[in-house]
Amino acid sequence: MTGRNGHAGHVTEPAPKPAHPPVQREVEVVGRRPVNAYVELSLAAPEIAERAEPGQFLAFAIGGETSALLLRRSIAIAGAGDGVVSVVVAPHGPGSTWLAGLRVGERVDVVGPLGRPFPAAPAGARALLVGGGYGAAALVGLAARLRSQGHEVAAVAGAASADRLCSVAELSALAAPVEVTTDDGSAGRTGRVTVAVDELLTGVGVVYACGPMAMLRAVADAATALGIPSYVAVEESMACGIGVCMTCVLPVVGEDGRTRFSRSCVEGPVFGGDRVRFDDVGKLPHDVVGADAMGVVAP
Amino acid sequence: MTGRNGHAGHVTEPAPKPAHPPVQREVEVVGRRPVNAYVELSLAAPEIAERAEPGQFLAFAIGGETSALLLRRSIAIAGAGDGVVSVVVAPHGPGSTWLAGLRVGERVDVVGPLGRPFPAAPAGARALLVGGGYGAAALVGLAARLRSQGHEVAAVAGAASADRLCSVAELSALAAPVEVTTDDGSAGRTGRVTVAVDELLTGVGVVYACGPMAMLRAVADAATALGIPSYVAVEESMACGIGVCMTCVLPVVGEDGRTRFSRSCVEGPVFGGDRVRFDDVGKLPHDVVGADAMGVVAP
Amino acid sequence: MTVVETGVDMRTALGAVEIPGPVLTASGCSAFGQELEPFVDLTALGAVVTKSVQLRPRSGRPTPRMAETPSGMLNSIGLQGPGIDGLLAEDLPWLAERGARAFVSIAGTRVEDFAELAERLRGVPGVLGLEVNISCPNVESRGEVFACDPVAASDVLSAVRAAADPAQPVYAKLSPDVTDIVSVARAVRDAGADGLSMINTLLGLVIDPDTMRPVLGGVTGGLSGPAIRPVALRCVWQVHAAMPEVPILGMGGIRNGLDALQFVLAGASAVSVGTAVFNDPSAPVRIHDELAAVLAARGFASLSDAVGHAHRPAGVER
Amino acid sequence: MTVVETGVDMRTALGAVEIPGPVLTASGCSAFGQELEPFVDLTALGAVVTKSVQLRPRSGRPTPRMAETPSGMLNSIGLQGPGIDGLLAEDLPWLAERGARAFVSIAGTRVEDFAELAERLRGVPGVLGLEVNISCPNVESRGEVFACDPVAASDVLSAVRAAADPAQPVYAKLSPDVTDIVSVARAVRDAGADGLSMINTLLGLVIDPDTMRPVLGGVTGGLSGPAIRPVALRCVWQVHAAMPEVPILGMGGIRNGLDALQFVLAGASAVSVGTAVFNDPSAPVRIHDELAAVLAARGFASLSDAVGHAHRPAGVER
Ligand SMILES: Cc1cc2nc3c(=O)[nH]c(=O)nc-3n(C[C@H](O)[C@H](O)[C@H](O)COP(=O)(O)OP(=O)(O)OC[C@H]3O[C@@H](n4cnc5c(N)ncnc54)[C@H](O)[C@@H]3O)c2cc1C
Ligand SMILES: Cc1cc2nc3c(=O)[nH]c(=O)nc-3n(C[C@H](O)[C@H](O)[C@H](O)COP(=O)(O)OP(=O)(O)OC[C@H]3O[C@@H](n4cnc5c(N)ncnc54)[C@H](O)[C@@H]3O)c2cc1C
Ligand SMILES: Cc1cc2nc3c(=O)[nH]c(=O)nc-3n(C[C@H](O)[C@H](O)[C@H](O)COP(=O)(O)O)c2cc1C
Ligand SMILES: Cc1cc2nc3c(=O)[nH]c(=O)nc-3n(C[C@H](O)[C@H](O)[C@H](O)COP(=O)(O)O)c2cc1C
Ligand code: FES
Ligand code: FES
Repeated sequence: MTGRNGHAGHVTEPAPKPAHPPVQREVEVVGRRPVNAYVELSLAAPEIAERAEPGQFLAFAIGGETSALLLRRSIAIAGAGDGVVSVVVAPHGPGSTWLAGLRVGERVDVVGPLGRPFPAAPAGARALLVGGGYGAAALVGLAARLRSQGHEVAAVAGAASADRLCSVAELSALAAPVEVTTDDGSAGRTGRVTVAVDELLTGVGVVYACGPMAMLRAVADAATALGIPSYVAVEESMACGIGVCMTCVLPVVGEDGRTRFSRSCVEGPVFGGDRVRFDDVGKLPHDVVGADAMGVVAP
Repeated sequence: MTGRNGHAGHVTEPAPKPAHPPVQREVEVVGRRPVNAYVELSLAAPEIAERAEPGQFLAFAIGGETSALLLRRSIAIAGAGDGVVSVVVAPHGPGSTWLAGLRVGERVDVVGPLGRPFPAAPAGARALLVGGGYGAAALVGLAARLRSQGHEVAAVAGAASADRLCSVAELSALAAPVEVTTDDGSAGRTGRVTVAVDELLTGVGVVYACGPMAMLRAVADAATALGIPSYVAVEESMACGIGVCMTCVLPVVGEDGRTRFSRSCVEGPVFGGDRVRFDDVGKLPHDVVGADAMGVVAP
Repeated sequence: MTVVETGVDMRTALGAVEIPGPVLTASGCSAFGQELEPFVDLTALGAVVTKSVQLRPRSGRPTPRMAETPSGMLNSIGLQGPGIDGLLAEDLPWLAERGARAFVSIAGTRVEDFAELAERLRGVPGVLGLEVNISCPNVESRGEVFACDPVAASDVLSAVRAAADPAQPVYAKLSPDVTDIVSVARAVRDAGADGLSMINTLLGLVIDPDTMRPVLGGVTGGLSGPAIRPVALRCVWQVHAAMPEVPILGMGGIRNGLDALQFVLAGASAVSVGTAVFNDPSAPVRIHDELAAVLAARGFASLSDAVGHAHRPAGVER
Repeated sequence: MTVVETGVDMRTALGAVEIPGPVLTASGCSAFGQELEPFVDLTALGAVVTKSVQLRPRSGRPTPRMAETPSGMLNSIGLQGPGIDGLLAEDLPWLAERGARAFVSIAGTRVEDFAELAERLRGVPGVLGLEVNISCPNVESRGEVFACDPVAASDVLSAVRAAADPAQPVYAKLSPDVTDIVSVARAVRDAGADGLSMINTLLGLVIDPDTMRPVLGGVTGGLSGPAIRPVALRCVWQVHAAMPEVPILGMGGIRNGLDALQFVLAGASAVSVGTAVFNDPSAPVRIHDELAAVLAARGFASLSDAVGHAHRPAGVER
């Protein structure tokens, strides 16, 4: 497998830095819509909307001054335009549940757009977009941009079950074919996204994926095996979202072939799928730059 | 001044224990009404409403599971009937501001009724009720009870300024005269409640007061000087409201003439006005029971 | 009790004495139990840990005695209480009548005070055991807190263990405000403590922005509540790692069943609920039920299977 | 800066070096300053306290590196960083170019490491002074943390003070995880520290209820945020009471101007904002402005008038 260590050739370049720095604003919720198991929020945030690029995310403060939850919650940008940005939130723990409970008219402190966007597709390439769960939402803006640049776009949206699918209608308006998979068969084909991805990869010039780590890895591996560049938007636990805390790192192979613990908030969340050492996430391999100073020696 | 130490005769008995134990319930806000600088909340809480006696209070949990504010906030019961209890909240710090911001349909965890109620008036006695700021709200139920028991009731409602007056209309329907005072003269007579109290005390058989500590002290001293029993509902900082933490104590002279640090949540909030050693609040006088064990010796 | 509902055997022990459930109150946070009666079936608790008692009645400190802090509070009560005579005359009989178990917290400023208290509590009905609150200033050592010195702490514990009823387990309550809690734990264990209560409050301070002076009359106070939970868990973890055979009564910021589970997994065989009671007077029973449910959900047949589980290598699930 | 608006003279000093305002970043919570640029005018800060640097580049620990806790967080980054060469080549020149002052945090596992780092930082443009992070395991003493032992701590500080540029003040950063912080403070002061940074994180632990193992790979981690503020204030209070002449850089849970005020009143002549930056990247400037406003509202003409004010008897308002 390429990407397992720094010596193999890589077919991706690091994702580009965003065109604009982030801003911090207290914004008003102007729309709220349940979407299956999720909640789509629209925020009046013109400065963020005009800066946002597909693949970037927002970081929300949770619960005001008196909240016991100090850390921001990162949520991918699902749409941006006309002064409004939208996000799709899955109520999970206390923070995302609070976010999903915001009502129209309430205000929330948000920092964004953050992170590196998906890079452009190679000229003329057909693109395959793969979204897992609410991860599909982050691909809608990308699909639109790719179409406007003249690319053909296919998409796969997968989830555990029908109620956890997302953005299928939006993607269907921009991409063809759009395949749906669910683990339990409650919608589309039964199985993981890979059942559809494997079929659709032929002829594809670039793959973009957003979703759970296991899915990203499967999609990246499938693409890399065929020599197709892939870009994955990872979801690592983040304390700051802006690059100052170093909690969100992953072992990523750089352009010089050396692996570093890279911050997924500012060096990602979009990484080359063949550059993330998925196997070593949560580990400290000896060949990560600076591992020696941690007392880790080559076996 | 009587009440300064344990040796003088006292004209009050300790307030009676409440008739019913408190309950803990998550209740729905069924009404919300701004009243001058305050917010009146009505709560659907039948078990609390049927147990509540005038002078008791409720303790509200603030901000749900994820709140950084752990301690309940105590708020006097302003009314109880038909399954509904009401309170008047002055937005002050984060907790009371949160409470005052509750909306109809929202739910809040409440414990109550707590504390000892105002004791009955001596047979046939004319009663004077004195409320400072939102403290007047706690006297409305008392006025109604006294009237229903055939007592004549007069009342004074005072505040710093007109917008901090409370329950004047409700009291006016139950008591006569009802005098209003404001420090700045923006409503009623200019000055402290005592300007009216001093005039109205003649012929009064019992005084009840609720409001800031300085007001309670002035009213209690005026009543005691004339040998009139007074009952004051104090407002001490409380961590638990139910009697287990010992944070809310005041030096209070007991029936045996000895001063103890009494918990204002379960031995109060209603105390005999001649039994609270106002001068010694925040101090540790040597004659408090157990002061010797703290190393405090008689001078 | 929910033993039947969840199927989890929630029995545990304090020292050699079996108790039906692992959730206790924390000393000073439920007085002597009476006030909790409207909210909690006291007999269903592992035990009521009573407010630390001294030989003489104490007024406690002047107010203000508390300050709210982020996810916690600071207190400086000064051990207000009835003294041992009052406790024996009123509070313990009240608990015993109801069949509630009392784990009696004792405090003093001299080694002999502690021993005398233990002596007075021998054979008292309903007294399951003693928790020795050594977070008190030692008047014989310029006010240094017993719990901060392994020697002073073990002096207290050996005196108490010698004086106490042999049928009553003696737990030493440790302070987290030390450089090396394991060495204090080891010292009191060697002195005869049957178990360890961990942790007492952390020393803290809050300044009132209006008066611009410390809020508390005593200047500093004890920090408790969820804010300190990670410190408490660390202490339990370190001591259980060093002395897995010593029973631990864990406490510090426990607010729900998952919090209690963390303490059990770290090595506590029982837990005390303190500050959370101020937020939710029914917390001790609620937490018992929640703990039973979360243990069941994780496939534990009994509480004891879960004690110290987090120390076992991952993959070793039982 | 808001000096003009509020009329309060916010100038203060780190050791003998004057800085325009008392609010700094906290080491490890603002990396090397770059990422804050969209949110904060770095030159307006008292200084940027840089992430602790060691001699060699470090990968830091594997993830997970953090856990959120009530009003705080636990971290175990493992001092990921570029090493002193990287710092000198890239980060310090970047700050210097912008006119931002760097207060460089150095760390090591041997006394000589610290000295070598201080040596390398002599005369480097933009380096205002050094903060010595002694909350690291001392490899020569079975991994005991330098800051937990007054002797080890003072060894580091005297080596650093000897090696460092005389124009650069050297602050020792103390750990709260000790029985007696005043004795550590005294030891490092006697060893030549020009000031004290207080506090570093508290050692804590969180267990993941799903994996039932410690969340952090390193098992324990450092607790920070508003949860620890009362402990931090207590440490500042105790040390200022014992050694009022020693300048203190206060930190631990500062989130707004009133929090910063508490530290100043307790004895800090400057403050660092750490975890709050994760919540609000503009926190350092916001807190500067809020502090100026609350000082003005209390009638202080200058920050320095307020330093240690809470120690003066009530009534003595200036
Ligand atoms: C770049 C990025 C984009 C994301 N986009 C979306 C999105 O579009 N919609 C959506 O619903 N969620 C998204 N997430 C995940 C979302 O951030 C987490 O679900 C959320 O932080 C969980 O917080 P909690 O309080 O509900 O849960 P808890 O589990 O209680 O959170 C505890 C702590 O862990 C962190 N954490 C927990 N789960 C995750 C996770 N999956 N990823 C990152 N941090 C986590 C939290 O931020 C918090 O600090 C994204 C995460 C990242 C990093
Ligand atoms: C028996 C009783 C009855 C009360 N009745 C009313 C009422 O009817 N309407 C109303 O608006 N307020 C009432 N109060 C006061 C109310 O409890 C406080 O205003 C409120 O707790 C302040 O909380 P906060 O978070 O807004 O302020 P903060 O000042 O931030 O509170 C910090 C801490 O101090 C305590 N505290 C602060 N001020 C007071 C105070 N005045 N009394 C007691 N504790 C305080 C809080 O409970 C909290 O623990 C009553 C208090 C008591 C004890
Ligand atoms: C108001 C209050 C009073 C306390 N009194 C005592 C006491 O008398 N004896 C004692 O050993 N611990 C006392 N404690 C400490 C608690 O028993 C407990 O160890 C600590 O608060 C941590 O647990 P918690 O976070 O659940 O409260 C007291 C704590 C509080 C908050
Ligand atoms: C993620 C993180 C990383 C930290 N890294 C360092 C560090 O490298 N060196 C250091 O001296 N302190 C470090 N600290 C401690 C802080 O500088 C500060 O002392 C502590 O967090 C308390 O302040 P706070 O509550 O404002 O964060 C770190 C803290 C956090 C949260
Ligand atoms: S989340 Fe803080 S560096 Fe990435
Ligand atoms: S508030 Fe706890 S005893 Fe009164």
